[in-house]
Amino acid sequence: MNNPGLYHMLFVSTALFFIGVYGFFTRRNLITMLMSIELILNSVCLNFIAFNKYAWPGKMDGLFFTLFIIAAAAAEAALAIAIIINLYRSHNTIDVNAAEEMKY
Amino acid sequence: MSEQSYILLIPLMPFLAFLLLGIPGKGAFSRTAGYIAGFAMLISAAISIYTAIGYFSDWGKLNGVYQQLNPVHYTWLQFTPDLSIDMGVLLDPVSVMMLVVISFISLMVHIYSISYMKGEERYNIYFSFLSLFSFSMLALVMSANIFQMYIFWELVGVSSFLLIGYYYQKPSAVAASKKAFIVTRFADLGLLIGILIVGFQAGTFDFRVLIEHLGNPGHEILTLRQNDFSPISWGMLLIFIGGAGKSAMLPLHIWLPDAMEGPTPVSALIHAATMVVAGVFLVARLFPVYYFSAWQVLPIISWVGVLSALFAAIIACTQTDIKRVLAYSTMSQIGFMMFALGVSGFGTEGLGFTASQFHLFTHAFFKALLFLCAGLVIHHVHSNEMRDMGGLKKSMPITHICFLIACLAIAGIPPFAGFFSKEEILMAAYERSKPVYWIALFTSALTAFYMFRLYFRIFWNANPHHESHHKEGPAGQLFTLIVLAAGAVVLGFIPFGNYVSTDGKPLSTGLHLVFSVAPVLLGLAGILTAFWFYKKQSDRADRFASGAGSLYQWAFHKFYIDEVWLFITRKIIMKGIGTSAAWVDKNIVDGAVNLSGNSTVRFSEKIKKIQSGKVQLYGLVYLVSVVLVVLIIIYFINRN
Amino acid sequence: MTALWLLPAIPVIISAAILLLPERMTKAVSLVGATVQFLAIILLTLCFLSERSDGDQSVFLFQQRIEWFSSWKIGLHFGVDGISIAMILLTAAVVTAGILVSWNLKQQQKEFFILLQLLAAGAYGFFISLDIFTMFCFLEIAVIPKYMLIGIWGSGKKTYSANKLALMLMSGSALILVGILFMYYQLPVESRSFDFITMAAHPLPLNIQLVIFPFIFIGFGIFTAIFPFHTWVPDGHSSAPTAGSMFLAGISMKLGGFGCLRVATTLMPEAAQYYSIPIVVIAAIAILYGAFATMMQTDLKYINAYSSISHCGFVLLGIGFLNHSGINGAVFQMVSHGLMTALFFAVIGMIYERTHTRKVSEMSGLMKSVPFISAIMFIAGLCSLGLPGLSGFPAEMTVFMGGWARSETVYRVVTIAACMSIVITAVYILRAIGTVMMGPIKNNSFAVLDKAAWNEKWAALILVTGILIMGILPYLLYSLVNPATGEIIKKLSKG
Amino acid sequence: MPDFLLLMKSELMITLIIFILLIIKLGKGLRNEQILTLIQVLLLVNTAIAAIITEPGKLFGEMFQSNSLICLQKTFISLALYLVSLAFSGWFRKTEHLTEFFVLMLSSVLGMYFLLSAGNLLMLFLSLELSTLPVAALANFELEKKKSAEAAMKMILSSAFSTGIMLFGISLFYGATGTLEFVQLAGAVHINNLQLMALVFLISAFAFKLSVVPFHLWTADVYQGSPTPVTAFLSVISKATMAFVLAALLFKVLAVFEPAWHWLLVWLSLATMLIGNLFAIRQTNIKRFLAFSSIAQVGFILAGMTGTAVSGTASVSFFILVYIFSNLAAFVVAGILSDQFQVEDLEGFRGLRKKNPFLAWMMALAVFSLAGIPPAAGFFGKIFLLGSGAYSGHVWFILLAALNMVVSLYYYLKIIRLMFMEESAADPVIYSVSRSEKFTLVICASGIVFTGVFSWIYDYIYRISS
Repeated sequence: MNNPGLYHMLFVSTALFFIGVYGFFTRRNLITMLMSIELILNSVCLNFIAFNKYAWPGKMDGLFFTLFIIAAAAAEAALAIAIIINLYRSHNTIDVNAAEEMKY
Repeated sequence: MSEQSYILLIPLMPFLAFLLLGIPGKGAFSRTAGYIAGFAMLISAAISIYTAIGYFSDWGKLNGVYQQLNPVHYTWLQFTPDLSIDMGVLLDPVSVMMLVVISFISLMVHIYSISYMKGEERYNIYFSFLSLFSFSMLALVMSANIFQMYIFWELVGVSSFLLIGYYYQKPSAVAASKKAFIVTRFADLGLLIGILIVGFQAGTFDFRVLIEHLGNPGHEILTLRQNDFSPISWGMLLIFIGGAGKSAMLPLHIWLPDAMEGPTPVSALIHAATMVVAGVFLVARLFPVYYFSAWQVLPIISWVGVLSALFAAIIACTQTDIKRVLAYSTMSQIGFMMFALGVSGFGTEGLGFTASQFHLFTHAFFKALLFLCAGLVIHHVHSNEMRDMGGLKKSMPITHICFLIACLAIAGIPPFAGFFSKEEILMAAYERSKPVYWIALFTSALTAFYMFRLYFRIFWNANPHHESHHKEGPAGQLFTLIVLAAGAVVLGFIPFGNYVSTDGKPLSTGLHLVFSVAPVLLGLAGILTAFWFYKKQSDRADRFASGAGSLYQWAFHKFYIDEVWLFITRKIIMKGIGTSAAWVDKNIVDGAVNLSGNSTVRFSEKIKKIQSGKVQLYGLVYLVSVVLVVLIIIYFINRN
Repeated sequence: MTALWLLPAIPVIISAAILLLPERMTKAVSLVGATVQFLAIILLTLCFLSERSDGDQSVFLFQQRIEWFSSWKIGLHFGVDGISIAMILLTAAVVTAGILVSWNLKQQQKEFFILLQLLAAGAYGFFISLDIFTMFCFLEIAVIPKYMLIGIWGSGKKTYSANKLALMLMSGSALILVGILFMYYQLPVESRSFDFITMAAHPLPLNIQLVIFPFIFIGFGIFTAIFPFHTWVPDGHSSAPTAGSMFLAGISMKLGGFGCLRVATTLMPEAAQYYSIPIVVIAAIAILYGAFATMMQTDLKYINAYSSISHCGFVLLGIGFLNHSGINGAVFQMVSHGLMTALFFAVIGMIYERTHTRKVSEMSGLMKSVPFISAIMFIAGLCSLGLPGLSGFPAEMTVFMGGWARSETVYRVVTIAACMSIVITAVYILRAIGTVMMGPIKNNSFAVLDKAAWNEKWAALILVTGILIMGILPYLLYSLVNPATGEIIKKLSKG
Repeated sequence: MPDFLLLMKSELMITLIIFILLIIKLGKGLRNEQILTLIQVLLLVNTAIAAIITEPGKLFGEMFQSNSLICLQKTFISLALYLVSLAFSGWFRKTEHLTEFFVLMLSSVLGMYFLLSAGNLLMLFLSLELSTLPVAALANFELEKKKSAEAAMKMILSSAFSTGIMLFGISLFYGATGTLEFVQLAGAVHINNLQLMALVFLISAFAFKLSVVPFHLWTADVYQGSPTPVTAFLSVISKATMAFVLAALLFKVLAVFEPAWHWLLVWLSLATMLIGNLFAIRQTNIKRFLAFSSIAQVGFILAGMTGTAVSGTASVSFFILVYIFSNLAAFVVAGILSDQFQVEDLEGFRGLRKKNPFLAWMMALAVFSLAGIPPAAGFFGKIFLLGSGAYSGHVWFILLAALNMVVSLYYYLKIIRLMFMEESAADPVIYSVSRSEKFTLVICASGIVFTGVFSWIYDYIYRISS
């Protein structure tokens, strides 16, 4: 039990996933929500790497996937930030509750 | 098609007249309409008399028995392989006799109307309707198929409706016409169902086959006479109800007095001579079936008939509208015919049958005569009410004489026509059912009384108005009166039994002078009472009436039967069922439909909160539903 | 003579012509078109009769199948038997009359007449289709024009009525859709098809029939106002424009009856036998209930609409009896009621144009001011109360016969109950006609009304002729319809 | 000609257009009109290219695949794109960042093309991102509008979230099977709890993009907030793509899980129809209205997918084609109204028949097609979907679906009523319709009428999807 195995990894990643989800649901600040989404993505990355290392050491798919996730996450973050900034311009706040004009 | 197919012309002529006069619409033929229709009627009357002569003397007889001939016949509407409505002509003594009566009386009425209805705006319409009626009535009596008869039965009803409502701007006339149609329609419901039952029991609608199957003891369909009501009995009873409706028997008579709203000639033709006896004709036509397969119905028929006769006679004594008096007397006389059938036997005991047909025959003449005279009187004094009349025997002598003849005839005073027929009826009743006989006897006395009450109050004592300078009506009308009066005098001497009988064999109907003493005396008694009451203005009648008290009141209000019917229709059917049906439809059935729509909308309003507008809640719903779906799927997959 | 596809095509062509030509020609075009159609159909009838007399005993004549959706085995399969001939004759008459009646329509003529034509196209296609999917398609084509006609040119609470009508009819067709889809999948894989002939060749197992039959029967039943799904009828009829009501009552209620007969009963005979008693009971309820409800109505159109419920009850009743004269009677009643009620609505429309009221209580003595129209109304009324010599009588009698021919007590009782309606009918018809036409003229503005115009006269004439022909010479229609009925009976007795 | 040119023709074409636009942007010589015309021409060409030469093939190992069905679906999308570029020319002329707009839209379309051709989960993920992110930017295109910003925010956050979930599912699949390639995956997967979970996670992302209840909540808000062209793009093009991809995934890759996702689809489709209808009933904003109505339509798409692979794919693809025409027509009319009078409210339709018969009847046609009334093609589309769904023999399911058609008719008729049967209080203003809008409407109308009646279209789709 000295060196971590697949299950430790999966445990960590799952924990990370749910922390992200929790953050997404509870935070009122859009930036923070965005960060929690990043957490979710990171947990997924962790999953891929773990699977790749322990379950399928022969193949590299998991690693590549992780790289792509990171890239996509970056793009997503950039876009989201831009949108949030624009939202701030119009609403003068980045509180998510400020932006629920459209409903029902 | 046989060589007798010219008979088709009899109904055809009036039908053509109907089309010719009716189709152009109001105002056409404003002068000639009467002559056209009259001419058509003349032809068919001539043909029917010719037919009668031919039938009774020549080709109708086969070794001494009158045959049921079926010269014309084709299928009109097939129902099942053996059941169909056929259009055909059935000739037997009854129908031939009816043909003569109808066409002749109708001719008379046409002639009478030519001058009587002159100046009417819808002159041609009147005559087209009259022709329509004559057509359907003639076709009715010629029908070879019970369903064909039903068809013309309905047509007769509608033309009577049209004619009663001829003065369509008079609310009372409209009401009367509607009443007449609906009441008879109600009775026809019975007729229809009866036809269905009997038709399916006998496996045919054709009269000849029907009588062949159900009208002779030998046939296998007839089980031995069981004492309970067989389906056939029920069917025949329902058919009788249909007949009772048309013939204004108790309690379906309520339409007849109101029907007098129509023009007087119409009353004479339809509601005295022809249509109202259709019921009698129907029963007579099916008499063998009644006698052999539905013998339980015959007592019912006789009792309904005799009670109607008595009832109508009592009412007639109290009415003051002369046409209503005549209407009730008609009802009473038809009652005579009905119970005569009811008490009749078959074959050599078939006196009642013959008598009733004989009475039908004679009654047609003198009753028409009475109405036509009444028409003249009414034109003379411009009122239907007795109190406006009196002392007319000077100003209109011919009418007076004719009316007197008719009254004597209907009162059964020898040697007038009515005497003979009524005599036979009473005899038949006497032979087979004593209670009926006594009631009938009393009724005939009443008849004499109220008829002469009418006579004296119209023609005798003082004229309430100053002496009017009116002379007699136009020649045409007087001519018809005289012709009919002649008929009322002589027709009684026809040896009717030789021609019309239950089984086509001649029936000897001797006249027993001994027997006829009682009725004649009673008749004279009635006349004398009327004379004593009414020969000149006096309060005797009123004192007597007040003496009679509540009975008089009841009779005067026609025993409140109208009110009962009114209650049933208005209160129970209309208000009760109709309103509730409409309410249910509006509120429950329709309400359910609307509710389904509204509740959907309201529900959608309820659930709008789901769309909260908070992106975090969206995420939450997303995740929760994903998890739920996962769990559910895993559960179900692992379960099986 | 395999040009049946022209029947639904002609109206489409007409509407295209209306669309392209200037507005002033609209009426002329549609009238000419309808007349041509009418003549074509009479010709078709003659060909049909001659074919039959030449001894062509095949069930459907002039068959023609155009492959449509081959992957679903859907084809434009047309063919006619006696019943469809009767139906399209009725349709042609009503369409022509309807166009004539709406002659002096002012607003949005183009759309109005195009919608009329589309409705006609739907009806024609429906009656001649031998492919259930195509049938269904035509059935639905006929729905929306009604909605538009009522909603745009209607009167009263028109949008409510229009909505109700469209939604209820669509629910009906939803049921039908479910039914036909499952019928399709019940066929063996290699012969899966919506084709009527194919389906008839592969009868469904009984348990399946028992499931599917109610869907299809009720679905079509809604179109012909089966109790208690009839409430679209009064509102729809009464707020529709005259021609709309005529089409609605004269044609589209017949679609339902025809469908019940052609699809439900013919393809699922055992189920029909199984459900026969419920059907006749419901029908009898509809007959009496509709009649009683009619007695309480005060608006002429409502009177006629409710009486339509009662009369269409006879159609279902006849079908429910499942014997020769029962089904004959149903078909007769469809034709008769189509003509009669169309005539009635036409007359009501004419009266309304003159008096601007439909309340019975506000009218009286119209016979004096508009004799022709009153006479026509009289004929319509008498026909509706089943007077011999007019079309109503043979139809109702045949239905009664069918009922009485079933020896079971239930059927007898039901038949007697149905017979009662003839009295009630007499009551309400006479009340309506008596009040409207007879009696003194209360409202002086009705003393002088302008007489019937040529188009009204012709419209009335066409329908009255139909009524009289059927009333006086019923055996013509009988000989047309009876063989087709025989085929249905054969199926029923086999099942 | 190397076959990679042939197989990737559409993708390359789009990329080319994007570059052309960028270059145009550099040399800012042209007016909006000219650019727009150019774009329209290019897109027309693109549609043509997508339609021709449709032989199957694979590239980059299994990464990229193409066949006639995929080409057909790409053709539909290109056609829709072309129509969008035509339809909203009024709006396009006014906006000042036309090129950016189209660059974004086209890159999203590029993503969709790759999504359709994806043969590998990695490819799937990337193309999904590529197709989603630009749309979020587009949603925000009207910078000055608050609603636009809110819509964009909601879209980017929730779609990122859904991406996260999907990726988690993919990672589980990878962990379970060790492969990302569809072909191998299809062989390797089998039913167990882990993979079922992965399945649901993966599907949920597409359900989200397809706005299937209960993953639909973002739809209405985003539709309402975004500019009309973007809404049209979202509800027509992106929805079409997602439907195609979901069908492909389920029938090709995840066929093993059929017992699992069959029932899932049944229930989801019922829920989707019902909720979509119920919400659509009480909407007053035309865009929200169309959003919910399109959700209801998705319910029917899912119903179609419950059938066999062939009939499912065929009926879905056919319905999508019809849906493109009908929904686009509706959006065009809505766009004209909101464009000229800033009315985004259903009341804008009041008395439209008087104001502009052409528009009214076009809208009526579209609405009837959406409601599934013959002879509009929507009827055939819906019937075939239900017919495909009826294969599995749940009578109650098809019955409920059919009844939902009636419910949907209720609110579609509401529009008809407003347009034809009610008078507008205001004096009738005549709406002017530009030539290109007319042209689009006519194309849509003919599409609506003829796609159904000309049966060979469906038959062709059916043939190539088997």
